Amino acid sequence: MGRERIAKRIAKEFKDGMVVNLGIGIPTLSANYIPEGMKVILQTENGGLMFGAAPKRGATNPDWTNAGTEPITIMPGGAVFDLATSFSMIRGGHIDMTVVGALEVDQEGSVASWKIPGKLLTGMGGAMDLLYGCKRVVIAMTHIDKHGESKIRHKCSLPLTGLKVVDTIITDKAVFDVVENGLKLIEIDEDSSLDEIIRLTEGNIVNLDDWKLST
Amino acid sequence: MGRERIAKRIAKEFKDGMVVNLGIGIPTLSANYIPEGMKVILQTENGGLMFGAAPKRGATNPDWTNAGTEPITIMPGGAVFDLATSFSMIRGGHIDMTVVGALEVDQEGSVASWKIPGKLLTGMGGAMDLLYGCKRVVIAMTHIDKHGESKIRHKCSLPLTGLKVVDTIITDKAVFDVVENGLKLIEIDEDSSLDEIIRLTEGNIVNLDDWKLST
Amino acid sequence: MMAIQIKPEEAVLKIKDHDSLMIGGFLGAGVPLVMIDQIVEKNLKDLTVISVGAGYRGGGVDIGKLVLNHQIKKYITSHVGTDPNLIKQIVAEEVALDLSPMGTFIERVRAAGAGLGGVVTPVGLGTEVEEMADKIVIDGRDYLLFKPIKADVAIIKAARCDRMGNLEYHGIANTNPIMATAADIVIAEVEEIVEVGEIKNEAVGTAGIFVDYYVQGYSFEERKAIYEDLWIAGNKI
Amino acid sequence: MMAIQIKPEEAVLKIKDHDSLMIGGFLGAGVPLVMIDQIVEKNLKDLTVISVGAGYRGGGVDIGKLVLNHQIKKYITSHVGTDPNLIKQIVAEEVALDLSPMGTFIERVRAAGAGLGGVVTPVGLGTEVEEMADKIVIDGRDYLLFKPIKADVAIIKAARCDRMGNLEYHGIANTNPIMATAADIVIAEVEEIVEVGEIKNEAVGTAGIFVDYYVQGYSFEERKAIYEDLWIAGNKI
Repeated sequence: MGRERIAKRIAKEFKDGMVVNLGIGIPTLSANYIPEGMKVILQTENGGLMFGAAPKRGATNPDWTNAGTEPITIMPGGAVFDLATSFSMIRGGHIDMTVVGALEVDQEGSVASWKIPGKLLTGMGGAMDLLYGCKRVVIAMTHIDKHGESKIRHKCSLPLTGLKVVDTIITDKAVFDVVENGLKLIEIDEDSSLDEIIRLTEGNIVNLDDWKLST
Repeated sequence: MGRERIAKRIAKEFKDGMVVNLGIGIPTLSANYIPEGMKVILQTENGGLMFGAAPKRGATNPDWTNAGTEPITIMPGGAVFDLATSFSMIRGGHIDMTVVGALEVDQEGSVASWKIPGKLLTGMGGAMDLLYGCKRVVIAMTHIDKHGESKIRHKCSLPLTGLKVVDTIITDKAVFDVVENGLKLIEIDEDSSLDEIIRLTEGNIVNLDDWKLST
Repeated sequence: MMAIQIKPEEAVLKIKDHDSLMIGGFLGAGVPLVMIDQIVEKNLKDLTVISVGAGYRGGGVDIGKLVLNHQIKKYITSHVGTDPNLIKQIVAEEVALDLSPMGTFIERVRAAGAGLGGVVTPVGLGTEVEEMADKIVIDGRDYLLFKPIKADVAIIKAARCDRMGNLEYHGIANTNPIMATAADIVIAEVEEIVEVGEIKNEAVGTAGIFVDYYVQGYSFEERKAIYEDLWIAGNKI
Repeated sequence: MMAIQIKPEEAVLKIKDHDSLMIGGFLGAGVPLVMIDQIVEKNLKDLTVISVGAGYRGGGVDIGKLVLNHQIKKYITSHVGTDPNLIKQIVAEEVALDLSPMGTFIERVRAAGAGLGGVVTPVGLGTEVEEMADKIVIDGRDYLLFKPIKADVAIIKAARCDRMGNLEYHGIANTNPIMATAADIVIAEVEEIVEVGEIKNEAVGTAGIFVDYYVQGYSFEERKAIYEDLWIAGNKI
């Protein structure tokens, strides 16, 4: 399954000293692949900076949790704060990168992740703030849905979480940057091929010339 | 001079547990007359609650100052906070009473205190926030100016600090409440008289029947 | 007036049927557990609950108890995904839902407490959120204008409280300090009540002037046990 | 990027002529004294200074030195009453003045740092302040709409700083934590630099991610001596 593969690929986006907010699911997994010696400052939108690995039983702290109300640790040099401060940090452009999942992304960089009319009703939570406010938005998701359809669309069909906000798309098969008139292919997974990417990507790929094979 | 007299009279407005912001000058003096055993929580708009008497030389703290950058002490049970928090407290209606000086007040409860065109140019500072946000606004000032003119006017002639915001006016000669159509005389100082008050008050006094002599 | 200590069963009497009720915490974390249990026991009805999200994942815990007991008529929030029971009631139109993005939600609560007339934010432009707000233009750029959110009563959770009602938070304080400013009556549930002076001036997260009543809640060790049980049950630790 | 320690004389090179410069503090208190002296020495020109008020009463101290040295072309503030020299330059139209009420001023700075599009406040309605803002109506009530205030550089003052740039404030932090969020480059002047972990998570007033550079300022004892001298000279103690 591609979860670990996507998580590993996300980790290649990290740079030393970067402040990053990771969405739940695959993006959070990527924290396990932060390169040794690199300091990535993880923000959790409920109000913490510099959180680390989950604690063991008996060593948890009910006041140290992530946005999924799972137990976390906060490392030396970390900070805790209230929710207004946290979202000021997010909306004000003080987070270098967010990596979040999505139901669909389109070639204009719009993303749908919070609602399927008549089916999925959860509320947008902090997703819209993250997509709008973070300096760089990376979408991490499987390339196709369970019906085999491309999740990278000409135009999102579901209600948007953010309009024209995405910088980079990382899937289990490829990596794209959202550029002027569509998508620029950056990387193809070693188990995939250019043919497959073209076949499984509905959105317009405007630059097919600069990609490399990921390892 | 009436400064101490006004300050003493202001102190009669204090109630146990009240949160009060005192303007510089005479209002601040009134803190010396808080009745024994009564707990009045003083707020300073630069960011403190529960400040106490000025410290002695050698015992000052450069991080404990009032809005006039004078040294203060902060008592047990006090709190310090940033300026946005302080003015949220003020504007949000969390201060029970403010007592401030003025150049003019009028019978509608408007007050002028921050600007004399061509003469006094300081900026409004926190005065407008205090007048707007505090639950009760008390103006403390001398009854007449140095030319012998009433500072309690039909209508303020100077640029306003607040429009229709005043509840009570305390001078060296009398106390008024601002009511529906003008001023209600509450108290006359023992060294003054009804005749003098009527003569020295330009603003409309609509209720002359309920006053008492202050002691 | 000075904050006073009362028992949880007295504090709950400050809340009435049909009240708007802010509940501090974040999807189950940092929530006033004892006060919520009191509200269930008292069987208060038709509450408008204002909370950044629903209760702990799966439902039936903390705020989820109010859901199971059908005490909520309206939910003002940014996220209900953690409580399937609440979602069912929303779909059945038993509970009305009023959504805004999380950062906007908390800023609206702050605005109410801070005497501001609204929140001007770009978040949600180009999405359905536009229908939840007015659009205004500043310097040629679009923004959404949201109204403040205030409540009749707020129940919040802090670590420690002194006899003047000053609150100290430990760890992530989440919505609690903001909600403390935005309700007519504020009830703080704390782990420990200490004498005045024991909380450092700098450590006061909510000044006592915001707090009307404080109640003794679970101790830190008791809360730790409660959450460890939840986390063990959910395979989180 | 991680905050780094540099010398004050290096830090001042981050500020250029014509820059907008936020200066933390409050009418002389809690001000970055060493950085201000550096700006005087470097003789930077045509600065737009953004500060909640002028310098210490009487002028010539802290920000007042920039005034005496004619380095300011515009002053964005809520109060200049403490510095007669600044008032003279304003009257002579050497310095442009941009006023807003104090609570509005700091909320405008916060809005810039928090990604909000404006500040909606009732303060100043019915006064000349109406001319400084747009008027908007929400639910039939008038409000004033002010724009955010941001800066090229902010110089702020905190008590302690760790090697990640996390700042701890002691006593009244005033404008410093807010200004730390609202400038492209943030330089923090501190009394003491400590190792990571020495500042408790809860005591971090400004997270290191907001700070670009930190410099060693006066120690607490040195500051205390400076302010006691001012207070003795002014008959305050």
